[in-house]
Amino acid sequence: QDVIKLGSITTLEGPFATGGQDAYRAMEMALEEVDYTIDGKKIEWIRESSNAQADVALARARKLIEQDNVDIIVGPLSGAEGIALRDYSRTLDGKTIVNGSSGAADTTLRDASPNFFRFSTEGTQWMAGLGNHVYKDMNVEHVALVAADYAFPYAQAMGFMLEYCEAGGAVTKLWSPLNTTDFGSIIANIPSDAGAIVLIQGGTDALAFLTQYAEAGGDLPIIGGSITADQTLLSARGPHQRLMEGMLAAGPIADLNEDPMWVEWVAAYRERFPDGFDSPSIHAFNYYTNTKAVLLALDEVDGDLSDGQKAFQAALAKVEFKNPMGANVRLDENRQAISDIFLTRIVDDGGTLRTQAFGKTEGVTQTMGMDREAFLALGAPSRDNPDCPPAN
Amino acid sequence: MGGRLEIDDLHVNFGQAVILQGVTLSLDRAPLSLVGRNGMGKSTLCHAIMGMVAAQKGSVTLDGRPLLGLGPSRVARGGIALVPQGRRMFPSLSVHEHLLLVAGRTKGAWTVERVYETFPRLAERRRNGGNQLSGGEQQMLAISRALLMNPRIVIMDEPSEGLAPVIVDHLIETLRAIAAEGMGVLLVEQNMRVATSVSDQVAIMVTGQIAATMPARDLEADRDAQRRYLGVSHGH
Amino acid sequence: MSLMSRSHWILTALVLAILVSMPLLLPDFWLSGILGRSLIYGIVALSITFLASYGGFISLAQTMLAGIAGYTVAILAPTAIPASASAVSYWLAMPLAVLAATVAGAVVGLIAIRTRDIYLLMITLALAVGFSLFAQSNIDWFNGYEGIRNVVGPDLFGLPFRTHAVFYYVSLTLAALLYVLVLYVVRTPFGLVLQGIRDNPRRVAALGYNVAVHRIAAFAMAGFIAGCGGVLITFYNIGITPGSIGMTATVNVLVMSVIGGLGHPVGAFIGAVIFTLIDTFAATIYDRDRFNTLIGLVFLGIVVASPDGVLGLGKRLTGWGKRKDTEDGGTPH
Amino acid sequence: MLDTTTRKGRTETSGPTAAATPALVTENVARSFGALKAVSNVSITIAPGERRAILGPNGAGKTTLFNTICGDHPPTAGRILLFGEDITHLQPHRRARLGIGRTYQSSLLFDGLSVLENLYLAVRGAMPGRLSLWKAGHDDPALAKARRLAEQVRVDTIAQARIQSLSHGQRRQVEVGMALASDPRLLMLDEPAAGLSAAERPELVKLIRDLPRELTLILIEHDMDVALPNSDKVTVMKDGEVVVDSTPDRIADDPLVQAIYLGGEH
Amino acid sequence: MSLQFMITVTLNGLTLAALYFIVASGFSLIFGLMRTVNMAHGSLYMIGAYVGFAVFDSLYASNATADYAWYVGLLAGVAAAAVAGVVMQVVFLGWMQGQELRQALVTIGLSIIIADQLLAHFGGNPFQFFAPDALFGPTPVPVIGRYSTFRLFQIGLALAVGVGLWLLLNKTRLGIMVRAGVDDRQMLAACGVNVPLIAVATFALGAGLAGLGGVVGATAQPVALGVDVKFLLTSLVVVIVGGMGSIGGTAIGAILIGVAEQWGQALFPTYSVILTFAIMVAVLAVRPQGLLGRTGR
Ligand SMILES: Nc1ncnc2c1ncn2[C@@H]1O[C@H](COP(=O)(O)OP(=O)(O)OP(=O)(O)O)[C@@H](O)[C@H]1O
Ligand SMILES: Nc1ncnc2c1ncn2[C@@H]1O[C@H](COP(=O)(O)OP(=O)(O)OP(=O)(O)O)[C@@H](O)[C@H]1O
Ligand SMILES: [Mg+2]
Ligand SMILES: [Mg+2]
Repeated sequence: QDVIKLGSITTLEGPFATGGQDAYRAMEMALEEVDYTIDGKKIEWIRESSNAQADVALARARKLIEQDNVDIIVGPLSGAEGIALRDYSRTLDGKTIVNGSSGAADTTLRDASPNFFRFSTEGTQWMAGLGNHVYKDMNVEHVALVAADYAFPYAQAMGFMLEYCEAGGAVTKLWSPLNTTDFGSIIANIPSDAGAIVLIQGGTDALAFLTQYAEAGGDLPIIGGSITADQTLLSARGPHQRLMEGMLAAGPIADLNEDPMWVEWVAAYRERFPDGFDSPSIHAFNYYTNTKAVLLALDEVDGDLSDGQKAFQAALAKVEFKNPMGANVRLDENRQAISDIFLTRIVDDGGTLRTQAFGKTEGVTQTMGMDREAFLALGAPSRDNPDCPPAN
Repeated sequence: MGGRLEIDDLHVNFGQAVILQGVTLSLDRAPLSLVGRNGMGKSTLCHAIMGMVAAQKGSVTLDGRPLLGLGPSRVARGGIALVPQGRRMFPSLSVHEHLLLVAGRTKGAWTVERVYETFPRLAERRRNGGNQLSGGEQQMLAISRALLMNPRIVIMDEPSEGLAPVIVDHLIETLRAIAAEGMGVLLVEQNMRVATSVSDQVAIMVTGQIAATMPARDLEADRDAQRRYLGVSHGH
Repeated sequence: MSLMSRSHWILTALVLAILVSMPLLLPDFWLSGILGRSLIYGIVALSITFLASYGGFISLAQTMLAGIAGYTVAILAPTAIPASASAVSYWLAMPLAVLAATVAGAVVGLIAIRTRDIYLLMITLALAVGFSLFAQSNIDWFNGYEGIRNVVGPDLFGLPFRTHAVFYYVSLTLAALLYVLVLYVVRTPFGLVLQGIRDNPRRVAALGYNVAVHRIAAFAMAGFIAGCGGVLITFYNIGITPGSIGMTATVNVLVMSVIGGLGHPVGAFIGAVIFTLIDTFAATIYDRDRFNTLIGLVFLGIVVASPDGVLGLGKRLTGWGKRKDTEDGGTPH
Repeated sequence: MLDTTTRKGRTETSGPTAAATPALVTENVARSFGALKAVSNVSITIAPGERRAILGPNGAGKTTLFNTICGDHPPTAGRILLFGEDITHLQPHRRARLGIGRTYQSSLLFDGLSVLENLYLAVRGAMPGRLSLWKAGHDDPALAKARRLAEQVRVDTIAQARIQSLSHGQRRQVEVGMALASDPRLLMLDEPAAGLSAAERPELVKLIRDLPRELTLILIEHDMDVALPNSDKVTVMKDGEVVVDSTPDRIADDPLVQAIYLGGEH
Repeated sequence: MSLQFMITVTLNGLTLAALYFIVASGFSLIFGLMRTVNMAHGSLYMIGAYVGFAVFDSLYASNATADYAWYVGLLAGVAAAAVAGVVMQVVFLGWMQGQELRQALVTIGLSIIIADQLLAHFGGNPFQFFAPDALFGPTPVPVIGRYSTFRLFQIGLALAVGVGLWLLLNKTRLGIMVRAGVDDRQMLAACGVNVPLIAVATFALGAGLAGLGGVVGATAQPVALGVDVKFLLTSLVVVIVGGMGSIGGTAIGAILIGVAEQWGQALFPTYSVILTFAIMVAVLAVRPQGLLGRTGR
């Protein structure tokens, strides 16, 4: 075998399409870096697109594995898809699936599959450090949590609240259905004594909330979830921008980061894709990181995928490297990344809004530094878990 | 007013079924009645003239102007109006709106007032919806709708169906009157009394062809012709 | 009033023979990823076709009914993640799932009992979207957005269900049985009454038939068919999520039945095959980023070219079967 | 008493059949559409086996009366008894099963089915086991009966044609066949001759005349040649009310009936 | 629960209803005349929003004080949607009139293509219009203090659209023709009416309303791919609840759905999305023709 077939799945349709496009840009960069070859073996890259639905991602993965005969899949982009592919990976022999950008905790936390790897951090991890910062540094004792009502925000809320509630804060939760565009009533429900808003919404939902909150004359400081402070929102134009300046968030990336690796990577991105984003998105970052890990492990085994990829998967499990943020990445026993998480602030950088790193939590594990048993005993994050409502 | 309607060698098929096979007929000043047994093709002829079904062959002209292929709205604007069989009301429109729809588009003897005078029952029901009328009321409205267009030629497909005897008498008078005013009348009828009272000439249709055209009085008297063309048995 | 003409029987037998021998001819992906997948979605499409062509009901709730069966089997499945307290054996879970879909079908029929035509289409669409949103919001039973995973299906003859040949033959057998069932039922008095309801419900009642009961029975039967498909689809997808029954999934199944042709039950399967092929390979044939445009164009092309799908197109081209009444101008009455 | 003309909706007790349960009784039946009283205060009693013609100008409420009896537009007031049983609140299909058969003034047929299938369904509707999943064999008695009906209403030559492709008159013929199919005890014909050609009318008259004697018939018809020879009694309605009850031979001479309905030439 | 809160939520519901009404009335109108269930109605909304924004953005970018930019964008959006609607009617729908299902499917096909092409041409970034200064910001309102000016403007616009449509449908011959065309197009033609022309005009009007909704909606809420489905569904629900082809019904449906959506979100957010569908199912089960719909023919 002298060709390595690498399949990939992302979302090029519907609301997530821009993220998916950016993910492929980053993958292209990673592959170009090695000139599509590992030890003289050509890498053939076969790209597929799903619509962010589990069934479709699964159908695409089946096609890649069974029809196109790929060796490795990098993907997918969204949470439910990730879980579906994890289950599928379990039914496969001698094939490997490496996450793209999906961030559901359960993909690796519970019922992990031996041939599913994730070198990107996930939703709960991304909030590391934020809870403490809000309570201790900002002195806010009561926040309103405005979040979309599904698994990913649950995980993020958990990441935030584990620290924040522990520190003594109180949280009023306001869940909104996914794809809410009119937040009038949610805004009316924000308690008057809240000191800040924690906004865990992505894409249009976040945009809608911010605009309507601005228009309603709201002025509480806003703490964003990791997808709230994303490039897709920062580069969108509209009245929401006034509120976004100064917004805090946490996550695996920041647009402005002094680490030379990052500076260099962003410059390369801009040069390679003049019509891409102003700064690579979180999806680009995640796809790049995961692809990078695949390439490193391939290199480690000299592109040898024989023997049911045993050597390759072992190499993959052991890979340790720095992602473009300059953060160290390694896997835990469930093949989930342990890496650094950054506190960020949105700043006006010469007319453009950007996130700037101002703090870092190193080596964040999927169990948030807790013992695995103890963490699992907390139960799966949900609407009601965890909980620390205001006293009255 | 009035006009010369010429139908020449008209053929209409529905798929494999041949419905009209060479109808030739002309209508000038005098009203003409068309009779025939059920399913012979009378309604199909009316629809073909109006452009509501496509003809495969032949021609229809009004004062020399070809009508085939124009489509119903241009045929109607060319001066032909149809009282369709089965009445075909607009359920969404009230009685009055049915009349407004067509009123005033062309100048002529028929106005909304005249309709209400002719059919007082419609005036009483002017706010009823098109399908909230009794069968006979619908028939009156269908007739009115056609007349209000002040056409040069009106084609009526069994207008007396469902009308009470008094109203039928009234219809006969009305038809005579409009014929006298100069409107051309092509009358498809099952009711021989109506056919013969309105027109002097009767055309008989048998399986998609005009089998004969004869004076109405002759047909009334000629039992043999009635049996032959219309299948009427006088046994009982 | 015969079930099928002689030539139809021969053709059907021939097609069946070819289908049965497919595992010898086709690579695995084609067997399960294309044909098998077409068959199971075709079964759901069949339930649409059955209601549409014989009852005149365009129901968009069929994907939801398949989903109800799917969720039932998933909730009861012994292997499911998250595991549920009520897990039973697959052999019990499957009939219960189909039963649930049948009952749900009857309930849909009951809710929509007085609606017709385009209203029926929309009330069923609303039910479907409403249910998928509910499944997405409900954590306790449906596990919300992430759905229930790892529903792998039972072992058959000692082989796991996902074995390509096992999956294929089970789907084929079930599809064939349901297909014959539909052909048979529409020729029974029950089927004729349905067609009567399509044309004129008021008269049906005047003849002494209980329109409501017949309608509900028809929806229940369609629910049964969709439920059978739903169980297989859930096994095929190794689980079920709200996306499996969302708007896109619903429209996709409708698209299958329509491009195949609503005039005859076989259209459901023809449409499913065409759809699956396009869905799988569009990205390969056409610019990956714009393959939705391609899918849209193909779909549009078929609907524009032929009102009754590929089936009608084929008939028209080969002159097979009778010509329908002229469409132009509408037939007068 | 029997033969005298009564005015304004007073019911009469019929002599010979007074002892038997009447086939149909309407007690002060009314039906309104909004403010419009399409039928008001109609009380009629029809004896078993009686043939009753209902006449009246257009919009008198005749069809509406039929609709109240068969349940399509249930009455807004009053009671309806069929062979002594109160059917006022029954659903249409239940009334049909009690032996009501009717035709519609504007044909209501199954356009997508053939003439024979239409008749077959009509026959089966009157039989038990309506919701049947057993396919009709060639020896199905219901099918044979449907064939006979097709002959009876003279549509046997087009028995296989779909209703869609029938002419207006042909539909009217099928319409009568549908009503006869269930062997109703009470048959209601709403202008059965409308749309029929001169050739078919005498056939219709004959068909009605040959109906089994025990069958009760109510007939709405504007063609006096069809209506009068086939009726024992005549009820005339106007503006939703019964205005005259009389017999066929006297009706033509009634000045009121002449004025409101028949016109001068009769 | 304070009075202020209740009024705010209700007002939110009404302003949302105003937007729904503008969009759904176009849908209802097209259905009303042509029995066409235009499943691409949401796409027309998007076309209005995207094209309008493209025009607005270029004007705005060149001159940030350009207050007229929004109005020009509005006109451009309406015109683009209307033109797209006319093209749809002339090229595809006109000649398959009367085949309701086929038309619905054609429009599904079109909506797939339109969504993908918009993505290709305008990219997938969400965006939102800036309302002109005259309409932006809060306005003093008794009891609740301040309320968004633009949202109040929406109500006014919806009223104007509603009254205009009502007059058009009920007081003009065009309206009579439109309604007659619903019942029997062939017979309407036989009355001498040029039905295709009326169909095109109605389609332009209905599509233009979708475009108007697109620009107004994109000023009130952000637009991204996927809003086509959202507004299509909302239009469907509104029109079904209110009764097809009835302007009054559409208004009632819009108010019911808009207010229910906001109250649902305020009281039980998790299941609020299902509320609208539940309302619809309940209405249809009891009144199959919708609240103000006519009974079927
Ligand atoms: N659904 C309805 N809504 C409102 N009014 C109606 C409705 N149906 C009938 N009407 C009115 O009720 C009256 C009686 O109608 P009906 O059909 O019973 O008359 P009819 O005696 O059968 O007349 P015809 O001989 O013309 O058939 C008519 O004036 C009609 O306009
Ligand atoms: N759509 C159609 N397809 C096939 N045949 C048709 C169709 N429409 C009508 N026909 C046939 O055409 C013939 C003529 O029909 P048409 O309606 O013109 O008859 P008619 O003379 O008006 O009869 P009637 O007096 O009963 O109204 C009939 O035999 C009918 O069966
Ligand atoms: Mg005729
Ligand atoms: Mg009547």
